[in-house]
Amino acid sequence: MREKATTLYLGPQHPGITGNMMVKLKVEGDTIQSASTHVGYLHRGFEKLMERRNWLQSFTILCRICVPEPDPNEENFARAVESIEGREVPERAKWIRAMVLELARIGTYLLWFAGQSGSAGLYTMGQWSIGDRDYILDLFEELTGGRIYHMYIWPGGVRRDLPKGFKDKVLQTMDYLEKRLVQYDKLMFDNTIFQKRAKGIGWIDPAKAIEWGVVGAPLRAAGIASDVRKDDPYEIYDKLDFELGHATTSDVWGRSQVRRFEIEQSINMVRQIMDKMPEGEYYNRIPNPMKWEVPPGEAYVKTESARGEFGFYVVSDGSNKPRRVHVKGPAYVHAVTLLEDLLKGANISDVSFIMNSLGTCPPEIER
Amino acid sequence: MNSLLLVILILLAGAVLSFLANRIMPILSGVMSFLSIGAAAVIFFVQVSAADSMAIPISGFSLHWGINAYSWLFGAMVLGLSVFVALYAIAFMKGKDRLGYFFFNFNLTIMAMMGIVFSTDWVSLFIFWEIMTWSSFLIIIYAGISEGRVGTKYMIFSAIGGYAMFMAILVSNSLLGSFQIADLVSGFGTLSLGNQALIGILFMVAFGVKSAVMPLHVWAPRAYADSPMAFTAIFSGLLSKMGIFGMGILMISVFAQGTIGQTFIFSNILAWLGAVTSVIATFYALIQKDAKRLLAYSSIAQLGYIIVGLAIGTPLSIMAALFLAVVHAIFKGTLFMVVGAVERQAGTTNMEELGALIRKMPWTFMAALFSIIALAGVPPLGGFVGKWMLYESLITSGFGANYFLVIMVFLSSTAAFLYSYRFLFGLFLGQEEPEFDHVKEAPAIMVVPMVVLALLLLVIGAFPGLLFEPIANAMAYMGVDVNWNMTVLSNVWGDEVHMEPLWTSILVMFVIGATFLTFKTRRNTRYVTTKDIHTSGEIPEAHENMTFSVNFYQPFERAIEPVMKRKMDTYYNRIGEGLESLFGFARKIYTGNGQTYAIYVIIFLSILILIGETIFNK
Amino acid sequence: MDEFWMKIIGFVATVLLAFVVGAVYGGLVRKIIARTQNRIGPPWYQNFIDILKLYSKSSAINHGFMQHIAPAMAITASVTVLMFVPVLTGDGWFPWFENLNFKGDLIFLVYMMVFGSLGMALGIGQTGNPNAAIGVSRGLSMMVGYEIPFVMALVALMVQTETTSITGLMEYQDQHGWLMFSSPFAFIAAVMAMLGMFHYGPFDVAFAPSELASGPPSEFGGKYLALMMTSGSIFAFAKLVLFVDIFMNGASNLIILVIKTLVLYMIPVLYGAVSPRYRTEQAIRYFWGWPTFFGALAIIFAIYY
Amino acid sequence: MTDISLEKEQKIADELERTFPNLTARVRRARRVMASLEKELIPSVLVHAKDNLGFHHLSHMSVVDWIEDEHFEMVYTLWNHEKRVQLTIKTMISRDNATMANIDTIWRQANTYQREMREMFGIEFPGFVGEKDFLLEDWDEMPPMRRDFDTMEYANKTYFSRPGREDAQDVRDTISKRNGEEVPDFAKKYSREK
Amino acid sequence: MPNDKNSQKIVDMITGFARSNSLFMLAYGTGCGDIEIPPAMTSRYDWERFGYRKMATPRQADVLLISGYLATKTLKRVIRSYEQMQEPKYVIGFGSCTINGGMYWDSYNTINMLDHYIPVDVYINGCMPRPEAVMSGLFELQEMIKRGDANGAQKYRENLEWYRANQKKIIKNWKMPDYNW
Repeated sequence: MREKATTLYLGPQHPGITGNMMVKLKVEGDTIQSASTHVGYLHRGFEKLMERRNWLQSFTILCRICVPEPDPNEENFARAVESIEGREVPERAKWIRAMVLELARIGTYLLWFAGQSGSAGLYTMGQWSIGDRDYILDLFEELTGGRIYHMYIWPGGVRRDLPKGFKDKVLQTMDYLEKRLVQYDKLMFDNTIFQKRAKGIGWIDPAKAIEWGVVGAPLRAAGIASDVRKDDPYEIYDKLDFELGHATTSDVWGRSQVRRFEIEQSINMVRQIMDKMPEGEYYNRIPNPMKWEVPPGEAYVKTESARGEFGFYVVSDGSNKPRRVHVKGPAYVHAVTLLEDLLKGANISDVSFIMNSLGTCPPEIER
Repeated sequence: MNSLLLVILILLAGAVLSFLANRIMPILSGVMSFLSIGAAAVIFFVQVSAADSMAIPISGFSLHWGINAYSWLFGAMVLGLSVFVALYAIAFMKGKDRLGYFFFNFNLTIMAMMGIVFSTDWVSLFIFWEIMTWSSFLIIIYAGISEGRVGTKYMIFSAIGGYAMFMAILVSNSLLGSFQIADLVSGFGTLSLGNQALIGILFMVAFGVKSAVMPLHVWAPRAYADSPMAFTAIFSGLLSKMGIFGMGILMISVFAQGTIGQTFIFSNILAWLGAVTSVIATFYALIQKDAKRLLAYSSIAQLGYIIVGLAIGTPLSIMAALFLAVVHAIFKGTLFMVVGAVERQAGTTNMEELGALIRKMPWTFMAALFSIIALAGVPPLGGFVGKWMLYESLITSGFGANYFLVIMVFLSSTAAFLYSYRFLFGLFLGQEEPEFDHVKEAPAIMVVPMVVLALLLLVIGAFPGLLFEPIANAMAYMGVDVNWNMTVLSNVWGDEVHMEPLWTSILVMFVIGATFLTFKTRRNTRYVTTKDIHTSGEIPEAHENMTFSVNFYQPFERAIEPVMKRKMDTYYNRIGEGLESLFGFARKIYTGNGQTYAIYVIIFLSILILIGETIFNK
Repeated sequence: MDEFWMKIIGFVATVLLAFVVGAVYGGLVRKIIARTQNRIGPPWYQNFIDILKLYSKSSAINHGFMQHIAPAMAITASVTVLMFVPVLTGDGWFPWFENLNFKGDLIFLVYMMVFGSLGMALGIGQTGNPNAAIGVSRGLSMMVGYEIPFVMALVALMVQTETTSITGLMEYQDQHGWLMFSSPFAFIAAVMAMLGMFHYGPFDVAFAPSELASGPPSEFGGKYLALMMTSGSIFAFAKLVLFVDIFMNGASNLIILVIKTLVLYMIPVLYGAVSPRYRTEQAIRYFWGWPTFFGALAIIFAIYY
Repeated sequence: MTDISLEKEQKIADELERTFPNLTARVRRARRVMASLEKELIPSVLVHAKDNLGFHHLSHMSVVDWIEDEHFEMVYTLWNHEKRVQLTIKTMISRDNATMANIDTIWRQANTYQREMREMFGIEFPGFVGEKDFLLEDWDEMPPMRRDFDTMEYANKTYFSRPGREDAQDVRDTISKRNGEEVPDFAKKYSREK
Repeated sequence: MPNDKNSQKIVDMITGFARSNSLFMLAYGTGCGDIEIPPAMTSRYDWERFGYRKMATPRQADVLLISGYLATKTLKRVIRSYEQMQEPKYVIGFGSCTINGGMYWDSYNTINMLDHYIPVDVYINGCMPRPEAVMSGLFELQEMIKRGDANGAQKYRENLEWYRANQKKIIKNWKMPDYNW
């Protein structure tokens, strides 16, 4: 006897899924009775591979953990190693790191615009914002040599200093993006159809949000001002002036609003950074990278990535290889238990919409 | 012997014989029924002519029978479809018990319908009407008393209808001094407006119950769905047409004589009732999960169109209504037979469970496909012709409210695509399920009637003139003149649709397309099972259901939610509950036993006769 | 006999013209959408290459008879609809186009348009793909939505002009000017319904890739998809010509025809390029809101015209 | 953040030590408190921290394989949103027949972590419901994250490997010769053969 | 004349032109390489210029773009998707990891050599290959199609047993429908 509910496989080979994962839906009519997330399609065993690589080699594979936004990985790991070793980071390096992180955040938000609007059928928005994201990638390419994977932030600082004239280019790009934001508003955020689609969809109970492990923009959209940059400031974020996105609707619309606000804030932050960045050393050189040993210790460090709190748990046993690296991305909670909860009773039309609003990124779930 | 009497007697004899034959051999009883209906049909089509008439004197009063072009149309419809259904019923009912009971009532119903058609006075019409009601009631409870007390509901509404008709007959008799239908037609104009309205409303209630007009439709869905399918084909296809038959007499000829005919209000209310019936019934049809009930609601909706057509009263609209009545009898009869075949072969008609019967029952599918296309009114099949005439008649009628009526009708018939597709998809398409692997095509004796009727729809689509001719004759008898052409549809503005070039075009293109598809890389075209589908790269497990069949039209349901919140049934139930508590003792009467009901029916009949006698002797 | 062959030539020529124009429009649409998206976009003849490529696919699968003939049903409906829509009027450059067209009736056309969808829906149903079935359920539901305002507009036109045939409407327009202006509410209602009819813009929920993968045609590939795309091109053209005929008095030569249809086509295309999609019930409610209101207004307008 | 008074951190540590006598807590630095105790008390400590101390957010949950000492170290990281303090709770469990209390009744999201730990380390959580396969599919070897699992050996055994070049020579010249292109000047300075 | 060599040549040329200028890619982001596909698709690089397009289901797609490493769990889905595609069909290995495992050469969960499991027509190296590289790989594929060299599907059909053996070595629970080409 077959089941009553129809099984729908959303993914892995499906245009509606973010990346390579699968959400198995049981639907009756177009109402979802239950959903279960299946991951593992991208599992590479990073944590195992890092046990076989020395500290510096680990950086080359680390950044591949979350593809849309690789920099928080590097920064996190570098900071964890520094915190275990007690290594000082030059002031300028901290500023450069913050700049890289904010640029990465802008890029990720632009990519998210594409995902969120594309899942609602507004493809023009995606075309524009991904095209604009390329300008950020160009900056990265000039700074680090790579478009996507940078391997730029190292323990002890960053790999290179800013190239000549880079500051102007960054500021120009920021000005350009700020102008574009107005057009995004017209196309997406002021669009009544988009608002009709987004309002009231994917509601997270604000009273339960923290307990369910919601972090990042979804949590701020629930009216809880929580951001690692404010709560547990790292690098130089306590010296920057910025506000957090805020919404109380706790639905897809609220999350869009939060992100829309924060991309503006990030642009401002990049400007502040370029303004206040001190001169000086950018790299506190580590002795011999191949034989570099880190004293025993452990650290749990976290960054506010574009999707929320991104944590690294690093344990060293005193050898030249990490004992254990455990990565916890926000999607680890968002895309599994939270998504399964939110999809119960939702409409089929909204699956991909809700998924995008939570900032699902499968590679960080399975690593 | 008079051929009219012969038809009735043969049918009656068939009823008795099939009842007796059951004692000898169950299958014989179906055969007897089929043979008698066949013989009656032969006599009807060969012997019966417009000149036939007869009178049966009963205690100083005589029952008058006759035949005219209008009643010939309905008589032909009844016997024409009944032959096929009776043939189908032989195989369908095989192996069931109490066949004698079933076929006795089956034949009796058909006899009663023929009697109604033959009657030229109200009394004999009323008698046959009641016989029809009882015999059909007995078949509804053939399967036993179901939980919804379907039979009771049907009986209550039929009784209301019966009393209404009885009252109407008495009133008209006391006013005009005659039971003859013709006398009512000629004398109607002389009555006062109040009396016209009284008679009209009473008759309308009587006929409206049988043709399931909006507030009186409550009995129909369950009654259609719970009877054996072989009978439902008759029930929905023909029995409901008796209501249309009566309404036709009233709307076309009676009302046209009276002032009420000119006031528009009466016919307009009826037309809107018909349209609302069809819209609401369509909405209900598309949320059903049982194919039988889907078709039952669909029947109500289709009868709604016919009523709209009759009520509008222009020549084209009456033609459309009569055309639709005939075509509806054919395709709905076929569809109920299809569902019966599926039920017999697969054991269920639940569209959420069934699926992919197309490969196992291809002929049944073909019959279903043709009937559904006709039902949906898609060209080039017969249903389209009727729909087209209905729309054109509404648009060309030149009356403002009718333009919105056409939108209502259109809404209902567009929404009919939804349930049409749901029906085909739920039963015949979708995923192949291992639990239905054993299903085989129905026996030939069931397939042949279905396929023949389906092909008939095709022929009617190409040559609607075949049907126009008898309809035009009937209308001419009723005093409405129409022009008709063999393959051209036309309205009063002079716009035409030519069916022949349409057919040619469709046929040519279809053949070209199909040929191309078949021969282009034929060697490399492969058939795969329905398990080999795009499932995002995953391989579904065996227990997982890959057919989307539950709540198929949920988005649409959400859109029409405000309309669907209120259900007429609940109002009646509330009234019923109130009455029940008031008359607690009345519950004792409803024993739930068919035979007790039969006794009530007989008592009811004798009371009626007593009342009648007292009035006749006045 | 000559007349007969002339008709056959005209038949082939009309179908070819419809296919070519339809496919070019398809390419242009892709180009124009690309332009709104800051892209160059594919060449205007890209749709021809796509269709040719699909025809040249060497293998194909099907799930049964119904799926096999479904594209044939679709193309039958497209071509038949085209046959009943006067492509060119008056003394055009190509005299065949005029003679060929049967006197089309609007109610008939509305129903004929459904024939192909029904055929496709049956074929899609046989594939047993749940995504495809959901797409069909959505598409049919939405069809009930947009057909209502569309038919209201048509009824208004018919009432106003006292004819139900397209040629009749065009004769009326010859004397009284374009119906677009003399029956403005009907035009508004029809154009709003047209947005849904072309499945662009906010009304593409039946084909929503992020929800249903390819939606209804999920299991159709190779020659089946090619025939579907061919039929789609012809059908799009036929629909546009129908709109031009009933609201803009047709076209007397090809250039005017192309201009008029292209202008009309741009409405759903450009609206679609900047709109996210409605959910199904939202779309139905949309069609039963303003468009239906305008349709009712049009009928009232026509009664007192 | 110049004013580093560890007052609130110390208060939390004291409170924990008072409630659970076996627990040792220490303040590591600003906003970091660490506690460790035996595994039986973990659920009650977590419930206490969540309900009474305001640590509503389960930041992270991890396990470290100390194969030399024959045990796993379980690490729970909690975060207090009001006081902005991170509490790390640790415990040791035996490596053979590793079992740990199931805490997905306290935090739902622990379900995911525990599924991963069961799959990757072979730790059992009595009374825990969750689909067996999480990241891997039909895995029948030793749980891969245990330190005694040799991923390279497994990869060599299971997958094909493309033989590399024996010599470590620079291939740019070969490629440029094959395509008939000049090596651009800026590229030459990276060449290994100067 | 269909048997005539020259006319066959012309037919081949036309089909080659059509096939090479209308490449429908299966929307399947198998690995991290998928992050460079959106830029290639969108306004900066705009691959629709060349007739490339993403298609949602394998029935309609011509090209399977393996964007990066394949975890064994994904390999099964990739094989399934590949077998559902209709001929002629092509595979592009995208990124170093498809060639020799790349930086995951010693991982327990990723395959190292893609062409041992499905036939690869074009490899694009780099980690991650830039959009220009992706498009250059596609141009190469176009050339191969025009020349008639892109016959991976034929290779797969002829050596199915070898491919199956390799696939089954990794995929333990083999419950796939038969391959029908």
